[in-house]
Amino acid sequence: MAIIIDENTHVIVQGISGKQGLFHTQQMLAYGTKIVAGTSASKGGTTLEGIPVYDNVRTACANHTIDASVIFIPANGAKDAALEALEAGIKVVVVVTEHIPVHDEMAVVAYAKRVGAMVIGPNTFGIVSSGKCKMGIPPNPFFIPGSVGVVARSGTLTYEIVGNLTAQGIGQSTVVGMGGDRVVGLTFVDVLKEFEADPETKAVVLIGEIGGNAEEEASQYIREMTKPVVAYIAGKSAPAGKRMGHAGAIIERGKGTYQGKVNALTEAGVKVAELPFEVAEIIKDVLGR
Amino acid sequence: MAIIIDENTHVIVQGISGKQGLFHTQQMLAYGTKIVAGTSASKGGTTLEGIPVYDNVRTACANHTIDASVIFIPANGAKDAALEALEAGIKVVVVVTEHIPVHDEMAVVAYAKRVGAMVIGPNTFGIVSSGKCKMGIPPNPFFIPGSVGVVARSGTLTYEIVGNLTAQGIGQSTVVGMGGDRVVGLTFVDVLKEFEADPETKAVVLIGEIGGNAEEEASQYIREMTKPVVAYIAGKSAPAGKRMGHAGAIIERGKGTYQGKVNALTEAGVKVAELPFEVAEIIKDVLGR
Amino acid sequence: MKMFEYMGKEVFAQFGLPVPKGRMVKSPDEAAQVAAEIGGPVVIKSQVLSGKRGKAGGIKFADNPEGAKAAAEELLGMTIQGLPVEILLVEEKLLIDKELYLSITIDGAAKKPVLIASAHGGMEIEEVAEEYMIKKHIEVELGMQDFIARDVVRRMGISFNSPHSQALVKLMNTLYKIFTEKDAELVEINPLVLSGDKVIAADAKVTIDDEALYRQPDLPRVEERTATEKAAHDLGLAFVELDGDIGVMANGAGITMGTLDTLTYYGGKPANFLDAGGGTGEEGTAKALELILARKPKSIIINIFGGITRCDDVARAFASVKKKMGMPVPVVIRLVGTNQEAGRAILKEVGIEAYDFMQDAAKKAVELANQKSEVGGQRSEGRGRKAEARGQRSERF
Amino acid sequence: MKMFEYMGKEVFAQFGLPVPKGRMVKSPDEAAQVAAEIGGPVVIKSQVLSGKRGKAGGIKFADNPEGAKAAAEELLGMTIQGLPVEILLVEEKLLIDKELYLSITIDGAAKKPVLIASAHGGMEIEEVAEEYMIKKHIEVELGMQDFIARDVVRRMGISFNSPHSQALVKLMNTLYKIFTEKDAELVEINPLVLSGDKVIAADAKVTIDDEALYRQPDLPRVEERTATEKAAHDLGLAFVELDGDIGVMANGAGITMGTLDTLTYYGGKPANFLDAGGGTGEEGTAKALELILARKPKSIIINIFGGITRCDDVARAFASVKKKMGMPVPVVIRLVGTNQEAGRAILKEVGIEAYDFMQDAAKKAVELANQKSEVGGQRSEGRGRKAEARGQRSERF
Repeated sequence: MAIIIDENTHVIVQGISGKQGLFHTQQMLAYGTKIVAGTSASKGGTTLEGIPVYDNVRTACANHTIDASVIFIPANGAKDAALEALEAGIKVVVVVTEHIPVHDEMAVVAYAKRVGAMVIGPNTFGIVSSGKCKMGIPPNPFFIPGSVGVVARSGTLTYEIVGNLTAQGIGQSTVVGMGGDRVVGLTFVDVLKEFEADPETKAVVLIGEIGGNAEEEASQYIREMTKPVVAYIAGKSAPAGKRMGHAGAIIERGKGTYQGKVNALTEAGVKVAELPFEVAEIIKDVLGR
Repeated sequence: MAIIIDENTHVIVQGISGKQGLFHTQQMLAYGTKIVAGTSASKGGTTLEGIPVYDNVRTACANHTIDASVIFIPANGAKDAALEALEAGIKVVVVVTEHIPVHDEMAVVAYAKRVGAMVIGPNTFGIVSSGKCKMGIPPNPFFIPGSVGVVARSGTLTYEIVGNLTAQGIGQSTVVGMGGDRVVGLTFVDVLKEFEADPETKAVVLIGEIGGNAEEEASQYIREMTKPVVAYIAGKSAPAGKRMGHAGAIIERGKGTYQGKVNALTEAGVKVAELPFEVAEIIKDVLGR
Repeated sequence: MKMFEYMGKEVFAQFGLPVPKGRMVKSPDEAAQVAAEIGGPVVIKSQVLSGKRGKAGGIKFADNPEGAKAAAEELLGMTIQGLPVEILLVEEKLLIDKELYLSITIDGAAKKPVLIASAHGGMEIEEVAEEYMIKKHIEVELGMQDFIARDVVRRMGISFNSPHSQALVKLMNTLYKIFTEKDAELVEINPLVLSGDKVIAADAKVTIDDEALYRQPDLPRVEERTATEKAAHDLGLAFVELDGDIGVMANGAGITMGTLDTLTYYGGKPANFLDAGGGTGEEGTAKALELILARKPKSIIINIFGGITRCDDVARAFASVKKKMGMPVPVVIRLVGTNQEAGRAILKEVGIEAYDFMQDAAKKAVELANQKSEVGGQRSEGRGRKAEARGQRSERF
Repeated sequence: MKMFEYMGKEVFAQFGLPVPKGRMVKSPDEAAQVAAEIGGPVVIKSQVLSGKRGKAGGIKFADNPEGAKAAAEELLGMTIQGLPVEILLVEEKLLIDKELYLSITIDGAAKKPVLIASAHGGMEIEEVAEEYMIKKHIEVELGMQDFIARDVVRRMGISFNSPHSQALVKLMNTLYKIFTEKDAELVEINPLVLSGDKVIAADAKVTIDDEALYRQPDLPRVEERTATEKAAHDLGLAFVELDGDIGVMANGAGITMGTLDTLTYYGGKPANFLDAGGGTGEEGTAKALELILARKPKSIIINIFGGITRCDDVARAFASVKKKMGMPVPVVIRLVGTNQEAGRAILKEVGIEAYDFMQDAAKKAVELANQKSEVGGQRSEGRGRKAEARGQRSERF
């Protein structure tokens, strides 16, 4: 078991012929992801890395069973690509692309809701069900199967923490990157619910950051959870009013502060690590290793 | 039993204080319709005909259980009114208003589909579950309870035919006016399916007219029906290319002709009356009276 | 409301959709002037609301201003499908590499817009084989999206790498924007011309939803209806002129059609379709009768099933009109529904006994029309009628 | 991108949203001229990207052109929250019957726009009590609709029968249109003034989504970033200046924040936030180091977890920059992930032993910064640091 994607997920890569798309297709294949098709506006009808390439998603869907799409299309075409996947009936759409206009993001998320589909991202590293399926861009070696679910807003920080877990021999069921933008498809609560329902997941790591109120909302749900949650919140030392890289990572009008988030999580019974490397230590304790 | 609305349907009248709205509220109350609230932009907070009037639908819904809305708002505000009802969660919306722009109609129908609601009309006389509930404008005396379902595109022609049925002692389960416009919420097939599933309905009268291909589509479904269907199609004598009152009643490019519809229906086993008054005669035969 | 080609192109141009250089003229001199401004071969196109003007000789070419003037002289005053040519569009003559077809209209059955495209443009779309037509429904809440347009472009056989591909995607987006923002029922470009690396709308057929004209104040107005039909429309009556001799007035489109059908069934020929709708008062009734009488019918049938319409209102209006104007032909009235008894009493005062059933009233109206035909000797105004001799119109009634 | 008030009002005016008469000026003489054109009492408003200009004295009134000129003289050259006043907006002084608040912004948690309104306008919205604020989310696929606007207007206590009701409904529709068509993150009118029977946007705060500027060519550009932050942005780097003395470069917003947090935990003070993102080559790395060095740090930490970023690329770029430019301060590098071994080999060649763990690297960077501080006597550039004496920057490294 794992959440959202697993060894039976058939994946299409939108934008497979671009530099990023092609490199990460190779990486995903190397990880074991079942990529069955790709799209490319200019390379339809060819084959790349042994994968048939189509002009568009509908044609690919007519020729293959496709469960999920991962999008490597530049920002000005990403909304169109996501809508194309959703309109073709694909129910899991991972949007790796960053710098997408926020109105486009709202449009994609609203349409996904309408058609009952799940959007991961935009501006996400993707999702990895360790040992089964990787959709996105994280480096392969750091993800090993196990019982810790990870959900995060940022990418390299997740690699950092997952790398620590793996270094200590603690594998992951699924690692989900929600995306760093202000409007993204999944919320912490959406993912936490999946982990709570997944028999393989024994504990959850939540990697948050300053800005917004996603962590505060997550805290409400965590009170109902039976599984232990360990958190790290980035940005303790960030000044107010400055956007720290991510569109959403900004403390505005006294909201979205580090301390507010830590308090909410702590009150919900979450153990909050002060530094990234402490997460693996706490998880070890929690799992009784 | 009846379809869509019955004696337990709680109704709101949008535009209750207008001339048409008020008159037909009186008529509907006289028929026995359970009207629990009305809206009026200028008369919110008052009471009309003993019915509490609200500023808007959401406020009314906060104070009453409301199952269905009937709209008497002029064409330039009708889309807004329908969206308001749908957004408030009302699942049956009857739009009596005529002359609504077709793009507005498409928007309303699309939004209804999104929220899983049913739109009857626009440009409809409404719906009557005889003896139980009337939403719309048909004259009260001609609708008596019984076992014939009626579905129609036009109003007075329906009164004509239902009047004939009633005059012969043949009552109706539910009489549905789909509306005369080119884009309306319900199709013949939608309504026929309801009648097929309704134990009280023993036979169905379909009142069509030239233009479009609604009758042809209905024919496809009628082949699967167990209940007998009798039809009358208006416009046998209409010339091509002229719009006969209804926006949809036009024979364009050789499509939507009288003969095409009669052929399709006849092939599906429907008995097609040549004149309106023959419908009641045929129904009598069909019901074995 | 159908718009003339030149008006459609003006709308296209406002939205940045590429159209040929040129403009509308109303005289041969103006045509010469525009041709001079363009400075090369031109095409002179009759502006009529008919799709068949090409076959009817309504389009001419000229190489210079003199030729344009001569062509304009020929075209102005022509009649195409009964429509006089009063306006011309003078445009640069395009170098045509390929003609495509593109339109967006409303599919009532699907309840949404449908885009229709074909690589076989330039001819009437009805003549294009089904297999060469590409139809794509557009979800209202999704609208036109690049991926939809790209797919249509590809299915027209135009490669993504061709210079036209991006231009066509953009054009489809623009056309959809025009379709929605201008409340159009139809936007059609036929032919959509590929000329060098350009894509140009060589024709424009735009039809605006009549019901939405109130919120399109910037669009020009085109009157397609006859004067009579327009007068009726302004009064909220739906009126269509037909070829027969029995005047018809009823309330509701369906029952009006049913009345025509019933008259026809009994051997009558309706002179008109008139749906008086739900709420016609005295003025409307008077006007309706005036419109009907203008068709010079032999008899009139009024068929009212009162729902919103109240029978006494109709009767009162009719009685008043009859008293004021007189009534030169026999009138048969069928009156049932809301306030039926009151209405019948009023009619009785002006000497009319209302019928209960539509078929009986229709039979009577046909009988009266035919009877009168057999009395006098006036030629029938209806085409295809079998009655041989008609009577003078009685003034008694 | 935050827009100046006068720019926001220009956009409002383009969409037909009512704004006061007036225009932007840059000199006292121009101010007098605009006041003369307006011909009555005027208000002169400093154009700065700060919400607190009223309290800071950045708004003045005048009854005539002379007064306007004097006011403009006073205002130009003022500094409000560190921002110099270089532009003024001179406008008619409105007769204010009531001040409302209205804005549309994006609720990231709800993933949709939210309209916020209040009958208590004119003050900072943060100061308005929650109970006086009306919040209404707008469904993207539904958009703004009259029924939504009407309800908000009513909840502001404005009766449907008041002269302002319809105008406010229309204004909300227009504001939503601006919000969506101009890719805004925020459109705010505070105060929205009721003046006689008119409704007028007396202020305009508009923020455009930076990511969407590419498709908003018609909007003016406003640069809010420091020159350094802008240079970084143009290179695809996210750079924020901070107050400490340890230079920071990492790849990814989260890990960069994590690096800052770790430095702080060990008693260090970061001089900057610099997220080099996923794909910075030699030029980007050189520029990043230049930006960091411009902050005059005591030490630098580079923290790379290679995902998309390949460790050898980063190492190569760093080595090349170091060879060309030299490196005036000690640099601590943590390097793991894709192509880690190749990267470390390259670093070794330029005398750097990469760390495995972030916390170890951070500790070292703090140690180096503090160590150096204790050697020399230069004043700390960081605020709130406890170190008393700092060393001259070493040129050795």
